[in-house]
Amino acid sequence: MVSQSELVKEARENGMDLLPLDKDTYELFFGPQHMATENFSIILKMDGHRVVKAIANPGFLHRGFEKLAELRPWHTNIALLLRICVPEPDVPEAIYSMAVDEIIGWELPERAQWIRTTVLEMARVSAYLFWIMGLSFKLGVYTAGQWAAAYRERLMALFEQLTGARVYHIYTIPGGVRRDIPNDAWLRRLRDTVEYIKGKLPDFDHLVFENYITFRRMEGIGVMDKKFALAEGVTGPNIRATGVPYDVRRADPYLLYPELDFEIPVLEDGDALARALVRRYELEQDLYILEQLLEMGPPDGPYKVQDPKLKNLPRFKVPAGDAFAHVESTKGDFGAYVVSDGRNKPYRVQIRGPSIAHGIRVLEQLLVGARIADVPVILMSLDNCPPDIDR
Amino acid sequence: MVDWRLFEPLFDFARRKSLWIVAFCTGCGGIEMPPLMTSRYDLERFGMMPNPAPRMADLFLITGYVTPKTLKRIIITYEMQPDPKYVMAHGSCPLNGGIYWDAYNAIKHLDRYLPVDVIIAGCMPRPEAVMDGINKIMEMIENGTADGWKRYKENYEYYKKNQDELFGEGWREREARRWIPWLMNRKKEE
Amino acid sequence: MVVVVETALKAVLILLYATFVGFMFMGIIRIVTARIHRRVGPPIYQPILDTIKLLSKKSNITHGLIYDFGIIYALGATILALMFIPLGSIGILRMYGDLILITFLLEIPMLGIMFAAMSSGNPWAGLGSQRALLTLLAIQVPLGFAIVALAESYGTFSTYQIVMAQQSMGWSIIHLPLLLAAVAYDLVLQAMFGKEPFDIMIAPGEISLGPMVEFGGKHMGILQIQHAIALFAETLFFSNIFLGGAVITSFASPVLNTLASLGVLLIKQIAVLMIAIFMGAIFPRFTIDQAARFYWKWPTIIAATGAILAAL
Amino acid sequence: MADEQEKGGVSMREQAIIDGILTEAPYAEGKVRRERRVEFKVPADRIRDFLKLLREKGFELMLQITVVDWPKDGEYELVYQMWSIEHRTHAMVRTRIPRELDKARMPTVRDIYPVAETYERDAHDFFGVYFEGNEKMEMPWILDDTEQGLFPYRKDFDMLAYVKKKYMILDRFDENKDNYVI
Repeated sequence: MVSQSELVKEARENGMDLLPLDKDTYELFFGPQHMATENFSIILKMDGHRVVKAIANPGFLHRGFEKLAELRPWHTNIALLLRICVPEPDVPEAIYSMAVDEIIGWELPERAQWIRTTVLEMARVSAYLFWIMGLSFKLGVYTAGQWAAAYRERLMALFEQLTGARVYHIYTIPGGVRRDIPNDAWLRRLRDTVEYIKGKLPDFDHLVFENYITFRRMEGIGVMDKKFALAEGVTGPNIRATGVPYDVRRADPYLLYPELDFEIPVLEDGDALARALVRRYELEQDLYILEQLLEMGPPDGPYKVQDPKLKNLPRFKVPAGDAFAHVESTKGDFGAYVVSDGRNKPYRVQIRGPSIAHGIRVLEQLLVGARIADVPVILMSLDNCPPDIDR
Repeated sequence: MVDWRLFEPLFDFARRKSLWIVAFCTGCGGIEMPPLMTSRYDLERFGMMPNPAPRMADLFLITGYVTPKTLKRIIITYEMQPDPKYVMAHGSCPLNGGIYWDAYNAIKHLDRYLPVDVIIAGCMPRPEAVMDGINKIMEMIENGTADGWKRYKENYEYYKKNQDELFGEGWREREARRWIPWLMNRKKEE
Repeated sequence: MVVVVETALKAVLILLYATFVGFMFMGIIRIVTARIHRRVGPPIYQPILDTIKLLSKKSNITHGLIYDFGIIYALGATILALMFIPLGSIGILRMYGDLILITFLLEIPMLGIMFAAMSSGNPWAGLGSQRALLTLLAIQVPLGFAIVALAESYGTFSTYQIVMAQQSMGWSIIHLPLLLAAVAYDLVLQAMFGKEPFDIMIAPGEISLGPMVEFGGKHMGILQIQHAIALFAETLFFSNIFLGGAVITSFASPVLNTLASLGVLLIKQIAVLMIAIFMGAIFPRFTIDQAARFYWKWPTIIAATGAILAAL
Repeated sequence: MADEQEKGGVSMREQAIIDGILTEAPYAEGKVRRERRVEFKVPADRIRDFLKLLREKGFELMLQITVVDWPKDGEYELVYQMWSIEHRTHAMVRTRIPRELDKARMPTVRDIYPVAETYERDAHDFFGVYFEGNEKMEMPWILDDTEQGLFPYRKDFDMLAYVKKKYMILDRFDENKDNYVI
């Protein structure tokens, strides 16, 4: 049994200048052991309930991917790089594969493009459901969160049937995808799942997005305007909530998106509520895109490039060159810059996660003056994803 | 004074049936916690629930790889828990580095720095595997072999030596004081 | 002498019954919430297991005398409040059971918990204690008006006489002024139970359990027992003053009468509990200032209208 | 690469953008990689002027500052990844600086693109490029203090040996093997 006075004495002997820092402020470690931050730490200088100063402290998930990728063959890196964005692991696969395809100059067969687009959209839907779960847990309406996680499980099952894995499906490889769609029953199940989730959206509206208390909680919290957002490199739904209609799927079309019809929801007032509602509308749009893809149906043909280089993957070489590819993830503009020097390993892989812009400077500036109760709401409304900051 | 040893079987039953988890997702495996807690695989059936406060938690889930920066927090959080406490590690990364076997920033052998009771294989372990590991740790509590907290007390010098070799001496004070200059804007003077 | 022994026996029996039923209530809360979440949920005796586990843990740090005293203070206050509330036809101090006294005793456990939390020196606990204080402050106003409405319409402050009066003139909530008072009081109960949208003092996602963050092991176990008794006492108080209590004299033997009245009370208490659970399942959490503004607005207006109507 | 240049040849829109910029920046050279991808080469000392110009020309978003280590040239290559919303074009601004740690210095651009502060901290932490004028250079970033000053993303950082020393792993890996598959 150690009494507190002894602890204080010991601390003073060790020279720890104890808090409060100033006359009337104190230091608060928000995370990493906290329910609202998944292994990401914010050091807050608090004055009562108000945040005076915030410092984001990333790096708890750093594994040095960009170094490891230089030591592994091209295709092995797929199994590595997808761990950069845990909620939607298909996005790093896709950007890396697109960059490699561009360096080699491969034209993907249509079936591969269809499968990639479908997988990306499924990943978006599941990531948005996961985000709804997080937001409602932070807001305290646990019912919606539980339901969202349960609906996400249906997509997980579909992923498992398609790729063989629940979360880390190492599926999108340079030159197509790893294996073909199992059968038509999978397509039917996907259609049923899309219909099911579409039918469940009103529940979320009643519980979260149209709730009086949610409006009171999120209105006018963490406001950023267009100029600020552009200067800070904000992308994705966060910048669309400030009135900038920037969506990579439209601005820099890839895969099948030029042929698909969908809207880009844009709201003007860039507060937490606007960001949340933009995500809510985008979930609807993604379900609509999936419906269109299912209407289109997978075109016939090979599901990956017919190339003898793909026979011996460890010796798979890529001509010298570099390429930048980016896709629209639920977090924002997710880009990869790949440099090759003609060997069987990449020379340099740089992954650009959107959260490196959202999670550091934007967060630090939005948190100043917020109440402690708003900190988790602002975090969730920015949809900050620590793994792609740390990489 | 009552001899509490008489009640040990009851206590063990209670400890087995109500394992509270520290809400600390240290890696990829954190993505499988929500499915485990929610209605697909409902862990609350076994009386488990995530707990924001380490003071009242029993089970520490090391979900995935551990970086040194996280390991410092893990150790501090682990020492905050009251005895008896149990540690369960997800996946092959805490066991031997797994896919990060040559990464400079991922712990290779977690059991050098903390006593681990159960390690689940796989990358990443499916929820069924996690539930299997939880059943295993329940059995170990029942037959009294989940004694990591005792081992930590007995071999504290060994663990402390490894921790200090990894982080350098006096890392706790350094961690506690690191951000104060930046919060006080005292960087200029120092 | 015999009276003393009999009273002590009664007190112990009431305490045991209240604790057991309170734990059952906690289990019911968890199960019903799980069913709303479309889960299976824990067994109903789960809170008892949690408490045994917590009591069996070894606390490896203490924070001084107040840290231990606050917990005991909270538990004692709750038990005292329980003794004042008439439980059917039995009750130790029910004759002296004053509305204001009981309301006060039902609130001061929070003060004890706050003593302990503050003395732990944890910033989260400090934040949570500030929130708890503000919540207490916020619920005073509607609570006071509800009490005034009751006292006005019945002309007495004694809970027991209110229960007796309800036997003749029907439940309180069938009269409009008291119905308004009951609505206000139920909104206040939501904060007393610590359920959404007023679980502001223990907001797991925001301040990680607030005052409870430092309590581990035995302290938390005692707090669980206190929570169970408090659940029982609050629901009992509500069903006594608004839902007509239970005084059953239809049977010949007093034992049967007592059991029947306990059963009736149990049904009413579970009804009160269900309302709280359903409200908590569908609402997000207010921030503390919004909660205070809410309490000082709608429940106050409702309760004040009830009081005025009762006074007319 | 060949077909990309063909594609670049037919895309007049990008050529117009490049001409519009190069008329005001004669020190830079630019070329079209392909549709919606352009590329500039800028001397390191003029980078601030050039990025100011790019910002006026409508490249509002800075996506990343990528450092590529070329030991055989003894140079770092800094690639500023820019995106223009109105032109819908991605621009790479390449510049080269010596890779010796004392000479690897760049002027900061955080007053032009505030978000660049974060990217510069990233580059400084992993490569040791020092950006003058960015007072958050010494602020702790991703790396822990055991790796501070090692700059692990440099090509001459022997990761395997460092890992064995740091984590006390038995010597069961063969460094000489050029191409190991896990």
